[in-house]
Amino acid sequence: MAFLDVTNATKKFGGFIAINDVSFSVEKGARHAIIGPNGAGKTTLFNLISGLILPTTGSIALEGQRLSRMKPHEIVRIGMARSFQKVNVFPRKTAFENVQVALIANRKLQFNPFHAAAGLFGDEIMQLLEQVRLGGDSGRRAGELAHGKQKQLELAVALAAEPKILLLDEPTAGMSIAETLSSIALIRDIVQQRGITLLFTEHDMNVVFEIASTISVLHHGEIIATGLPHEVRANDDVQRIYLGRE
Amino acid sequence: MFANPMILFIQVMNSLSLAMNLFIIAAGLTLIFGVLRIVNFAHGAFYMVGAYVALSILRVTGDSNLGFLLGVLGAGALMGAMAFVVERGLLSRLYDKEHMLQLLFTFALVLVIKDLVKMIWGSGQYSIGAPPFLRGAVNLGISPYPKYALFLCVMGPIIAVAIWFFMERTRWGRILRAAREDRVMLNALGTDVKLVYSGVFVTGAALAAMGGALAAPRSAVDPGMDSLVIIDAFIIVIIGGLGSLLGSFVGALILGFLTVMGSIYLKEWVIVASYVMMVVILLVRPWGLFGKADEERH
Amino acid sequence: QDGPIKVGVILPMSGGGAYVGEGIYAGVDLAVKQVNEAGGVLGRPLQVLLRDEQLRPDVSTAAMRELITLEGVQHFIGPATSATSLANSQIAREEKVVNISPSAKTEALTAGDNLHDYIFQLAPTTDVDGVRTVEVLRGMGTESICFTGFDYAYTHDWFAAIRANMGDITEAGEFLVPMNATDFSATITQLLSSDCDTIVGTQYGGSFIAFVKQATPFGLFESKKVLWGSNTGDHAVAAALGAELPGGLWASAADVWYYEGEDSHAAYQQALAAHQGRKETDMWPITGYNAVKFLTAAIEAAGTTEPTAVAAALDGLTIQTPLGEITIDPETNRANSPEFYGRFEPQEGSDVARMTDLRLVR
Amino acid sequence: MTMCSASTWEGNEMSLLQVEAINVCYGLSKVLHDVSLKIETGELVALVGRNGVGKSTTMRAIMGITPPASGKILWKGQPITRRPSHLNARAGLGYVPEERRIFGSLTVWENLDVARLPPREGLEPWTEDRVFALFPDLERFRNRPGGLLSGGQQQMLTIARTLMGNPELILLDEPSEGVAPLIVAQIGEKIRELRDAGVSIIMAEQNLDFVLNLSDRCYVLEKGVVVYHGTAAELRDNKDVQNRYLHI
Amino acid sequence: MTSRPQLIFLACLFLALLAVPFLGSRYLTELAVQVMIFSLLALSLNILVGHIGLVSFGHAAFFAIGGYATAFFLTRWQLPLAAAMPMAVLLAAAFALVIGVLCVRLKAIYFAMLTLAFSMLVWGIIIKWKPVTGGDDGFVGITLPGMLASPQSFYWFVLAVVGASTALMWLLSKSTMGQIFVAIRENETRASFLGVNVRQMQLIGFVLAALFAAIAGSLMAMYLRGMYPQSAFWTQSGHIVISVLLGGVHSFVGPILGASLLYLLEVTIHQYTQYWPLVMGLILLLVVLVLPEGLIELFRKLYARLGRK
Ligand SMILES: Nc1ncnc2c1ncn2[C@@H]1O[C@H](COP(=O)(O)OP(=O)(O)OP(=O)(O)O)[C@@H](O)[C@H]1O
Ligand SMILES: Nc1ncnc2c1ncn2[C@@H]1O[C@H](COP(=O)(O)OP(=O)(O)OP(=O)(O)O)[C@@H](O)[C@H]1O
Ligand SMILES: [Mg+2]
Ligand SMILES: [Mg+2]
Repeated sequence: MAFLDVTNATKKFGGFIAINDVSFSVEKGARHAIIGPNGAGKTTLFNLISGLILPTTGSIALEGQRLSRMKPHEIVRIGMARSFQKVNVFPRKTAFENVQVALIANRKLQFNPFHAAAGLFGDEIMQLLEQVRLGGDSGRRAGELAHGKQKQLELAVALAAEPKILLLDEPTAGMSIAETLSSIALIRDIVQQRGITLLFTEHDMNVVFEIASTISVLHHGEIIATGLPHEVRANDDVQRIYLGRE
Repeated sequence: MFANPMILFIQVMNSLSLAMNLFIIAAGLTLIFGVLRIVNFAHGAFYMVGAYVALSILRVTGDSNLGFLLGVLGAGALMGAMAFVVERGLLSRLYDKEHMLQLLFTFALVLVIKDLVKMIWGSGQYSIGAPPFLRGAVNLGISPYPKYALFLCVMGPIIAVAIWFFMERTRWGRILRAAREDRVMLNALGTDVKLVYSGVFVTGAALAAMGGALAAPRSAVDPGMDSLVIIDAFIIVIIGGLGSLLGSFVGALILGFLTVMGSIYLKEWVIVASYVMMVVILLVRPWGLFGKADEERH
Repeated sequence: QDGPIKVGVILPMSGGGAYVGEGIYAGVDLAVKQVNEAGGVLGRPLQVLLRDEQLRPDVSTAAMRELITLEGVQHFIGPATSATSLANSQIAREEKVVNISPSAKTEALTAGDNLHDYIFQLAPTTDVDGVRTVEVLRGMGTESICFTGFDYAYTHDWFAAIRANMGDITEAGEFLVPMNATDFSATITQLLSSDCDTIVGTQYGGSFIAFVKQATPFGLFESKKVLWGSNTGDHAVAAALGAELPGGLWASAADVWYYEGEDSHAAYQQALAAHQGRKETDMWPITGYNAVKFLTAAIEAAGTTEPTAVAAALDGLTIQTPLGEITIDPETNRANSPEFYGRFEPQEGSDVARMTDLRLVR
Repeated sequence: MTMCSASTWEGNEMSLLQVEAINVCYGLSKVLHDVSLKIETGELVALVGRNGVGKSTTMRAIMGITPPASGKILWKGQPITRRPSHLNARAGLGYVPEERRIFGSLTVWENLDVARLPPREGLEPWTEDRVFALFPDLERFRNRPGGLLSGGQQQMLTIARTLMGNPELILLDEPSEGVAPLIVAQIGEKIRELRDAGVSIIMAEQNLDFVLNLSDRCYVLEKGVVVYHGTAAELRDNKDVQNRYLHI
Repeated sequence: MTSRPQLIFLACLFLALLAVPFLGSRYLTELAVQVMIFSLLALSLNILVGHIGLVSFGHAAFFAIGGYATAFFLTRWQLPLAAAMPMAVLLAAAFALVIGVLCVRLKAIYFAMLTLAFSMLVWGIIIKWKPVTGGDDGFVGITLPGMLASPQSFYWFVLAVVGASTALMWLLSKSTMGQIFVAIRENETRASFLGVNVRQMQLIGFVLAALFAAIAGSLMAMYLRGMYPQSAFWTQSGHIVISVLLGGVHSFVGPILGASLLYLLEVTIHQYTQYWPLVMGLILLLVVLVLPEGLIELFRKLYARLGRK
């Protein structure tokens, strides 16, 4: 039993098979990348794992515990956090509050109607924002941040949930080169320091090869290759259908 | 009652004509609701204005078939023109503001319109007769049945098909559906969204007014007529599913049958029947019968 | 204390009930004008403060309290309906102010616990109506009745009163619809297939009009005799329906402008016609008119505006009204107001039907 | 490093699009400061810069979605400042937003259909077939609601949709975001083809290789100000500017 | 809007209300009672609308249940106020729990309409259950405890209850729970992926809102000496929504401003013209067009100006 086990997962949308009998596992502490062409099913796979949608057949387990019938918030409770491909923040809340909400939920303070929220967890939040280079934007509304900065915020929010396993869907898409580089460093460092297991997708191969310890390639809803980064890079099929001339 | 097929037949006809009467009223609401996402409280007021305008036109033309036709069309035209002024002058300023402000706006509109109607036409009751060729009853073989009710049974589907065709089979309809989702983007793609919005609001208002004129021969024209229909219209639109025309049609049928059959079997308790039905439908289908879940992908 | 005597008038002035409020108010206004032109009461003019009750007890009580606390009003006319009158009567009791209800017909207003020294009911109650109605029904040759109407207090009370008095007349069924119903076709079909010769109904105002328009093409009025309550004899109803009003409909009204029985009535109608700018007036003004006349007579009699004294003066007070003498029973605080009963028939030279065989029932 | 002010660019000849010293505010905060740029017919101009420097805002201002508070925008010499965006679209501007803004409940085909505008003289008109030839993936999903497409598929649909308006100038905001490498390369080629067909393009992009390979000229923005401008080749060689405004 | 100016405003308001009975006008005292009750009602709805982002069109149901239950317990069962009022409020909360479980599964307008349907069911039952509710005539004649019989003492009672409720809601709005509520309004999906059980939190909010609405209803029944079916009708719910919108949903004090203005307008325009709907409609139109964020915007501008001086 690995840390995360996906066993024969299939997801059909109507007649369309988005995920086709996919099985793979991620070891504890691994940094596993899922790559593949657009529409391969990466986001769908993440949605299955994180409980947003239910698999048609198959099962998913975290540390042996079946996730398949759990609600997203229950899955989060047992230690999974995720970011989204399309930015998904609290638009009218400030960047500071966005992270704060994550911490409140994480510390189960949502049931307390008398615990004042103002400034709560201030240092912790600012530290996280600094790490994603949003220190200067902490007081701005998330919805008013530029697209790339919202992606950075997305990352901070996911990290604030203090997960055992982190799912990042194209974490650096839309980020500038500078931010991408620092995000790579941040993700790698935090994941290593805290012993977080990482599962991520990304189309920027620099990011993938910088971070990933193992890679799976998804194509038409099926895993066509899994291995160490250099193995996958050398795989002919991957070259042909995904990387193109490189 | 089932022992007597003739009575059953009449009650079924009663249900149908009520349903179509309700559908005609709700059609404009569906349209405005569906595209502009505005909960138009003023729909009932538009409906009432339509009936009053038709009344005034009929006073001029005298009681005739042509007069009735002019009354219905005139109600639609006049209400449409007023809606245009209101939309362009006031409502259009609110589209990119806080969404629920539009609710407040239509609420204010109800107050203003109702009082203006009272100032113009007074607080008394009036009546519009059915046009001469639709008076009395016609023999349906099994039993005689009021002509005007039959007329509504025909008008309902005609209006439904016309709107359906427009929405689902024309490019205009596609544009309306796109406008519902992202106004700014559609505008940037070359559609004059302001015009589209005006058009929808005007059409919806005109439909409401014509509904008022068409319903008048079965009801009174008085200052309370709006509040009697508005809630039924909302029930229909909601159980059918937001913005779904087919849904509204089916919703109207359900409410029509429920009201008629309910008043036979449930007697006065029919008062809660429509709400129980609404609760049940929404619990089983949270987006209404024909509504689509606002699914979002991330 | 000088200055005008303030009279609080609380009536429905907006929405579906506005026609009632405006009608009653016209009568109030006329009477107040007459009183003031004649030098006022105790040498002081009357001043009317009008508020809209919106047919809502919470609104009507709030208006009453506002008038009491802000304006110092001690005499009230209104509200128009049973529910609002009941609610306001509680305030009248608590605040010890005179409250004359011109039009509410509910028994409850002046029965049992609800009766107190400050509330006076001018309109005949449903019990009185019941007795009078059965009398009319007998005259119509009714043998069996179907009841229909809105499911609310007035309907239940009136029907109960009819049942209590109808003796050998049989009941063939009761078909109620909820308040606010707009479609009566199901009921109409049931009535048609029922085994009765007479229909007694209570839909009022716009709903009565709707009922008639939906029932006529079914031939309901040709196959049954019909008697309607809820002041359907009001000329406004006939005027609204015009030629669509079914001939032969029996109804009652507090007043009809074409009644020619008494000189006092003719004078009143003349004044009202001048006041409203039309000859064919509605029935509601008489109720407001009489209310003001009772109030002023009582103040005169008491020699003071002090509410307790005025209330005491109203007990057993008899005044001359356009419809003859009316007395308030000191025990029940109810007036013995008469009402017209008649049968609508089309009029030559007019679109608007009038009640014939008109009887002023006391 | 060259600082470019508006005056530098006031030539005699009329450019396709000229942006002259525009200032854009969101509420009280000003995010563009006297931004000037221009593009000639058939050119491919890139806007580069870090996150939040105002690239998208510049495009929205040109398109008329977020009108500038001051400054001028000229389209073929005619002022179009603060003109409603549907008129700009009809005049030949096409906008591909970074957030994609697909009409989720409309099918792929319907998304294309609502964006259809009359053909433009001198340009081969775009049809569904031509668009599908460009993005074969879309044809497969022609009847699928746009909202159900994958992120990258939506990106293609956004571009395709804009093409249906037969634009002469396309404002292309981060076209390579979320797109697989193979497709990025393909999109690059398509962009080049478009330009060769006479369509002008203003592109905002984070992928520097992509930018430098494709564009004729580049504007570098920093905090709402144009801080550098030059040809792609010049920028490629200018490590100073790259380090200062694009890298860490 | 930041907390400080709002707190200052609330404090000033409270001080002003403390002074009202000493002005010697019974009218003002009673008017203030009504304004306070309607403000409380609007505030309670804003827990749903402003915080959680659910617009209920059936909020009046809980107002009515609170009112009718208080009336019933006080008058029919002759319970002391200290028992009648809490029982009425708990009863409403229990109703809210049942209705809420079913309603919070729905989104946006469907939620609005389902709550409307439930409230109309409550209305229908009130109309038909004559022995308990008085039917369409309403529950007339409540026996008030002697110590509340005078307008003065009733005023102090209402001020205390409304003040305490407002303080509680203020704390709630500034608490971690309030922060999560707002997060749910902003983005349900994101909130659930932070480990928040969205349905559960919405239900908590729904019940809390109903609870405070029931307190308002209870006070209103005592003030009116009766309770009437119109209080459960959908127009009453609409009225509450309108007050909240008029004031502005994204602040704590907005609903207070909205409810107060709406009620004061209704009462005062009545006194001058029978065309009050027209005047009121025009004023509302003006507010909507000039202050699209609600009255709170005016407040904000005033504060900004004062701050600058
Ligand atoms: N709800 C749905 N209904 C129908 N089809 C869907 C649905 N969700 C996704 N799909 C389809 O499933 C396929 C996989 O989509 P998915 O979003 O998982 O791709 P992806 O690998 O994340 O792609 P990208 O790299 O472009 O983000 C796509 O073809 C998409 O159109
Ligand atoms: N709706 C808005 N309200 C307020 N400020 C905004 C809004 N949209 C953008 N901004 C601000 O304007 C500035 C420029 O944003 P813009 O989106 O143009 O940047 P960008 O260069 O496109 O960044 P990215 O590469 O991340 O997309 C940013 O500081 C951003 O926070
Ligand atoms: Mg994806
Ligand atoms: Mg951008």
